[in-house]
Amino acid sequence: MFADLPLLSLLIWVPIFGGLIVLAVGDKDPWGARPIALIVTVLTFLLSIPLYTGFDTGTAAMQFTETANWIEAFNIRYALGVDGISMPLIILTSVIMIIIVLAGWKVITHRVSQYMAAFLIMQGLINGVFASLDAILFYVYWEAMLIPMFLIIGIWGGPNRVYATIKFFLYTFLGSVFMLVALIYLYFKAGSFDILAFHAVQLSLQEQILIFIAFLLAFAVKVPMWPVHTWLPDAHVEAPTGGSVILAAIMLKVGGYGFLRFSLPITPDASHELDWLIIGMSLIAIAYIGFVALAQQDMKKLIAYSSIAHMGFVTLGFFISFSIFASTGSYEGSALAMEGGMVQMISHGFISAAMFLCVGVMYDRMHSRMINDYGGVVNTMPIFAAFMVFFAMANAGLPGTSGFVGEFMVILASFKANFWIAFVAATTLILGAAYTLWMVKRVLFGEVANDKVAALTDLDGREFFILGTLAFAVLLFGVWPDPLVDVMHVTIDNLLQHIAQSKL
Amino acid sequence: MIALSDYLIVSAILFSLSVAGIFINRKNIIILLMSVELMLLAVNMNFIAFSYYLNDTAGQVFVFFILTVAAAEAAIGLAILIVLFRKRHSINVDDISEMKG
Amino acid sequence: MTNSFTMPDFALASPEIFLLTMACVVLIADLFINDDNRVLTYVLAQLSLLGTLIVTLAVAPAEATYTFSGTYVSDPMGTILKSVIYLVIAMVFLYSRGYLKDRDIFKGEYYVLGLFGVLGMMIMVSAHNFLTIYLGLELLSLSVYAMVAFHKDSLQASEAAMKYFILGAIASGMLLYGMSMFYGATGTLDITELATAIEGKDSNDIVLIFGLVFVVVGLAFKLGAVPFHMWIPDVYHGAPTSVTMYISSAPKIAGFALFMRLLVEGMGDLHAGWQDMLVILAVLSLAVGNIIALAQTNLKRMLAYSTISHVGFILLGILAGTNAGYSASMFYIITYAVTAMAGFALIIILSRRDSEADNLSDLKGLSRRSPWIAFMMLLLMFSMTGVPPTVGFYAKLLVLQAIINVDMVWLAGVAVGFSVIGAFYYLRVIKLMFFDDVENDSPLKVPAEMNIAFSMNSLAVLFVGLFPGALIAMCAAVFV
Amino acid sequence: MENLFLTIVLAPLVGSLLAGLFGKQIGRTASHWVTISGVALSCALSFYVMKLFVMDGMASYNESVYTWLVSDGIKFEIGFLVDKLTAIMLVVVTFVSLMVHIYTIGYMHDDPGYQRFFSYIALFTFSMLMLVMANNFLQLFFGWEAVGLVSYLLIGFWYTRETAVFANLKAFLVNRVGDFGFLLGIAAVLMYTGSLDYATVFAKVPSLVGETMQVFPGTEWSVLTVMCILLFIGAMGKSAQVPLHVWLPDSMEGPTPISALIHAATMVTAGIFMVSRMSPIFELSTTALAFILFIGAVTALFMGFLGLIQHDIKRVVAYSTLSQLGYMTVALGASAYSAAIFHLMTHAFFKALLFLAAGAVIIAMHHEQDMRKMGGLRKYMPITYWTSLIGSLALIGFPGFAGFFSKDTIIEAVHAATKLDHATWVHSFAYFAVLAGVFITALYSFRMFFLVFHGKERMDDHTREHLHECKAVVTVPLILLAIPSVLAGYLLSDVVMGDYFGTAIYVAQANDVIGALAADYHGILGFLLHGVQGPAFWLAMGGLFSAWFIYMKRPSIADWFQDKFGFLHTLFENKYYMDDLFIKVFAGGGRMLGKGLWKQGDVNVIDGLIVNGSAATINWFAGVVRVVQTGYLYHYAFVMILGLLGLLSWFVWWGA
Repeated sequence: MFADLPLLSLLIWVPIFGGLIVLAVGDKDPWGARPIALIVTVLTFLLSIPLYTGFDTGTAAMQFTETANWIEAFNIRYALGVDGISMPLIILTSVIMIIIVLAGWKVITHRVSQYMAAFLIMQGLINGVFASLDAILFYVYWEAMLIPMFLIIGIWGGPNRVYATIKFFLYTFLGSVFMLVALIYLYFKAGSFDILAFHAVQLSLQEQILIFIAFLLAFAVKVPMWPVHTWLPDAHVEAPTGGSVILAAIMLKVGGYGFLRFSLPITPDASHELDWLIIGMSLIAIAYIGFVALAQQDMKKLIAYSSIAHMGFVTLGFFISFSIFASTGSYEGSALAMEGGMVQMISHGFISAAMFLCVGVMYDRMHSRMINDYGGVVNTMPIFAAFMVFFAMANAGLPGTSGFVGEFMVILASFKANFWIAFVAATTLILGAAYTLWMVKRVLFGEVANDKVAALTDLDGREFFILGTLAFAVLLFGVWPDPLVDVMHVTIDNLLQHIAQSKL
Repeated sequence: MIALSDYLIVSAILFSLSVAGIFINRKNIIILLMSVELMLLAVNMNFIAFSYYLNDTAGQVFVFFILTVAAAEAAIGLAILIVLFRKRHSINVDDISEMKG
Repeated sequence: MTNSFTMPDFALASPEIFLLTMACVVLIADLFINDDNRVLTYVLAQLSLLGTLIVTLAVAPAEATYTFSGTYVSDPMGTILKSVIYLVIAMVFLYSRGYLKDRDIFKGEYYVLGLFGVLGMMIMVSAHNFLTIYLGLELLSLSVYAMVAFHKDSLQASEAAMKYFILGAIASGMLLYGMSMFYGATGTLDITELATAIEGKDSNDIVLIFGLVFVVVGLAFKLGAVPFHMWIPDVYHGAPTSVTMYISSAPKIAGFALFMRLLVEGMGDLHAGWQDMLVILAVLSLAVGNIIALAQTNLKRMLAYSTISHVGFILLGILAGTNAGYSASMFYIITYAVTAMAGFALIIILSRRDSEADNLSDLKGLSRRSPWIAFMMLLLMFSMTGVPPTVGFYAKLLVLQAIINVDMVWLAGVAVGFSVIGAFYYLRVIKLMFFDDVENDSPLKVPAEMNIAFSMNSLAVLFVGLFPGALIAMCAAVFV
Repeated sequence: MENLFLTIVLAPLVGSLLAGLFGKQIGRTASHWVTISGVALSCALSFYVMKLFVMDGMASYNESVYTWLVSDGIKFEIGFLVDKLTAIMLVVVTFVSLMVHIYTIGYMHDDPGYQRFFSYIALFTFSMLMLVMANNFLQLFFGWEAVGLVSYLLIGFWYTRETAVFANLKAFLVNRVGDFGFLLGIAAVLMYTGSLDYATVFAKVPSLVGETMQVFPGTEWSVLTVMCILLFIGAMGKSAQVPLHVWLPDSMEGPTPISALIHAATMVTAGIFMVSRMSPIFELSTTALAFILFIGAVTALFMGFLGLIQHDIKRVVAYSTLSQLGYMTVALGASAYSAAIFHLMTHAFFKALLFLAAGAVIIAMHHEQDMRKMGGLRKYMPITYWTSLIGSLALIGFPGFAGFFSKDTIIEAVHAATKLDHATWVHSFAYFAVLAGVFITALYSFRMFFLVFHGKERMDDHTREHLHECKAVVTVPLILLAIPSVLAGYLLSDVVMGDYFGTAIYVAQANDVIGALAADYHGILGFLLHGVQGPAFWLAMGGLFSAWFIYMKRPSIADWFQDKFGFLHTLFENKYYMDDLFIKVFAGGGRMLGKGLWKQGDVNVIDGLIVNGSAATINWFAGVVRVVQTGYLYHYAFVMILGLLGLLSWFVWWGA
């Protein structure tokens, strides 16, 4: 029954039109926008389920494809499809969106309909990014995504929101415009904007390197990789909770996705040639950012930095394969690393979302994000504290939580490449635990620090539901990640075979 | 015999004079208008010289049009000058610099 | 050229003839209309444009057709550009009415001059001879000089008019000087013959290059490319907003037509020469426009500098020297005219009888005063930035595509680099509207017709952004 | 069979979840009942499993339960390997855990976090069982970290105490340092064997002998040595070996039952268990074994010294635990795995007993832990007194008590190891260390014993009035633990000297010290007699006597010592400055580094210089360039002319 529906189109346009409806409903009745937004996200989530159940894990080809002419003059098509890389990300998006709508349910009190609409539209655009098979379509969604995010941070953000949001926009815009140039260049090489056709294009090493760098700028900013990461802490700090959640849980993944969809298959030789750069940047992200996170006084900033460190594993996993080949003479272990990177993306989606929501829960009550303003929260909010400790442990990569799986896979694989790569990557075990748990210690434990903390009330049903759902997901994929990884195998194997073949 | 190039050089000199008149003059807007006319005359000289040299009347026809348009232009220029003078009570070029940056 | 006199095909030029007639009718009719019924002039002017559009479409030939001894051409490009010009000017007239009324300058002259200006643009678009080009150009310029000065009580307006006039006259002189060079070198004023004459010549011919430089300078002035842009900020700033809107939109389209007629059709074989010149102009325009715009506090001035930067992009398309490039520039100029017009329309919407809302700070908190208008403006700003799904993105996309196709990737890199810098000042506008605290949160009262027109205008920017195929195809079909 | 093992593992988990998630609803009594019955069920089944092995001669069980993950052709599975080694651990863990559960009813009676506590300790039991029953490295690591988590939660159980939440963070982080190495070790295992499954790995490792890898460029290291040392670093963290021992004394901030269960009997021995489990790998690297031996010897000796000067009753026991863990590690290093496991077992019983007894004292003293305020408790708390005495005698290795057999075996094994062909100075040092350790152990153990139970009553009157023996829930576990503290030693014949472990533990022919001992072994009585003649016994007696003499008879000696050897005392007082090293240098340095990188790297260079700097530069430039737009007409014209001239000169004179 679902097979006939244009599922991917629905996943893109249902939220967007839902957003427009919410906008139209407006704020006259402040409760009007919320239920509609919730219904739309739930509906979208339901629509995303058949993607998983109907997914054929036996093929690397695109599935649920849709094609229509869009701009015929340049052979630009409205082409959609998913494979094992994009499908899980779409489902992640649908889950997170429900949570975001719920998270903003009571907290957002002004311009509610605009808030909800911005997120719904954003959801459609993000799904578009993951589902596009046409480079221009991809780019349209990719850039359009900036608009709602820009507004979300700018309108509902904290005191320094303007600086943060403009920084966010310019940073990402700077990164992506060069990608556009690369895409156009590829168009002339491939004769169309079909991404899959890009994969097959023959390119000289010099071309590849330039294209690779253009892509790198775009994706590295989004991921974000050191040293183009400084927009993220600012954006997170200023964004409303929902904004932080979508930023950390999904927007960052778009960068990782880009590496898999564009950089690696289109420019395999350049990726090979420059993998030291990516690996270096990833390791710096893991170690350097780990230390930087240690010094943070602002909880959101701390989690933002921890996001950067965790995303370091994603890029490390994606680009370690050449190094593994150089070291062992075979690509064995590469799939482990790449799938590890993917798992890390999904898992980070849940964990970082949960961490930001935890901070949000406290912020809603105390209107402070500074660690120093807290202390002994567990005394007044025991249930909340339990959740937060759980998510903190997941953030520190405790086995049994999803946070462990990706890091584990990547570290195992990177050991094959080089002892010291694994060594630096594994420092996350210490650093991750240090910054996360030190924060937990200062915020949750100890005597009640002040009257405000003493007056805190524990989670309400809505918050409990949100955190509970995420905790369930984190636990599920920690205890049994196989269903998640299973859908990726064929796609990743195919990708690896593809990149193992030189284009020169 | 005056060669074509001589005409061209004269016209080029006229043109340069007009240009110089425009940016060296800082006193009087009327001089600006005159310089503009001079510039058109330089062009006219060119056209006529070429027209004669090429034995083609089109160039001379063009000159008549330029003259006509120049007249209209002068009219408009002066009109603007008057408007400006009424508000500003000055036709000093240095004075019309309220907008900048 | 034949010596025997044949009757020219007047039918092809009937749009111009019609508009000329109508402009005269309006001019005379206006004498008999008292101030209370001035709206009649307005209606007449709009009807003239509508009529001209109908006539234009009715007589439009499927391919280039020449008349008046080859001095006039009617071709699909002309038809499209003219139609857009009518549309844009009709919108400009519509937006301007309230603004003019508020300032007690709701006079017939505005419309009459406006119509004559349109006539000038039409001639520029259809001109196929140095002479007609010059006449069209001057008809437009003279009308516009007068329009700028037309708010007699405004000191800034008269200053702007004077600057515009002098500089414009210099530019015309240079253009003419260049034309005279070409005339001397080729012995013809006709574009087609010029093209054949140049074909045989050495492209390094000193006279040709000499003439070419002057022609390019003249054209660059019209579009406002750096370093011939100095008039733009002051004129945009000083002129009454209704006139700024006029100058910033349709004449650019006509200017683009001039480029096409002169450089592409007439001097296509000198491509190597003018390409390099345009590269310099384009890069300078992108750089200067985007950078100086950052420092502006006046919205009109900011938009003026933004125009300059967009001109850089338009030049990029032209200098590519391919059909794809020309159609890209055409797409760019059309969409830009529509977008820029809407941008100035916002200033008119915000302006009150006693105040010109052209400072950036006047935008503060607009989203509280009128969320809808603010949202429309947001679309415009993102379109100018070039963020999809607005039309500005496709304009940039097509241009970039064109220059990358001719292996000028570095130029594409420069262009996008500067557009990132440019993004900042557009974002600042959005920031003022959406993020800043309100100083004056009285709801904005917008006349219904303004509201509808502005919304249509801005939504078109979005709609064409979502479905750009048709317009792209149309522009592409012109150059085959 | 699978169901049996699943039940063993999951019963405590179910109890934990019930108590943890619904503790409020079901109340205190129900909470302890569900957890205790879960653990009791596990315990009973563990004994049943033991019976299956010992009586019924069951073969070891190695099956997977489910596939955790398949990636890159590598199957990561969750499964159980149950052999005799596992069985012994099962019994120890569940039995001690059950005792501690029961004891907790009394100890935590008044605590508001009662349900939470039961939930935690049941969760711990689950984690520990997962660890010991793992048949692969993944699950081992899961259990490894999970026990760390519970330990973290329990050390910080009294979360309002600043010292407690400091200690739990410290414990977790120091453990993470170990895990860091451990994970790399696992990665090495995967790289060189292509699997994480024990059986596959053990089958593959012999082929790696002689293979080398480059860790530092230009150096060739044996793969197996690197692998073993990395794995052992994990064990150093968990089993608190020098220098990663610093967390254990601080972990005494947790409630006493936890100290007994986690920080004495079970979790800290995970490292010992792990190395024994990995004996097929470790046996292949003599370098790694020597390293282990050295670390163990250092721990055994130097941690004992620190026990001498502690005043906190629990800390004395904690340092003694460290020292005993050193003994076990020494045994591992000497390839006497069975001895290590045997000591692990006996130690679990008597150390749990000592801790619980200490806990009983603490209850009686109203949560006073300073021994200087105790004394003469013997008459108030007879059961605690006698059980403590048993525990202490077992600890110092008094002949006939459990500790005697296990510790003497280790000493003998090390002694035998010094005579091996490849013996080095490390072996001799280890032998010296374990012997000296015996004296020290006896000294601090009985120092504590005398200070607490004998001598003057130094507590205040209020406390004295309320002194009385604890309730049955406290004393019964003491008695139950006292029994194996005496009797467990008599299993020596079977467990160590016999072929109990069979294939579960592999010892290379060249290293087989236990085999040498077993050859000379003539029954338990012979061992006893031999022990009494050995130096170890006399050293222990000497220690006992010295304790009596110094702390009971002539307390001035201690003061004299403190005066004369002030530097030593200061050194001990500051725990060899190891804490300072960790807290000031590593933690403080890390924070400084973080702050530096953040302020200098992120804020100043990247953000300040590059990002905002370029924005500011462009803005500044914009401000400068706009000045060109002077407003003067002639300037405008001039710029146009310049442009014209520029183009002209470029294209006409210089040629295009």
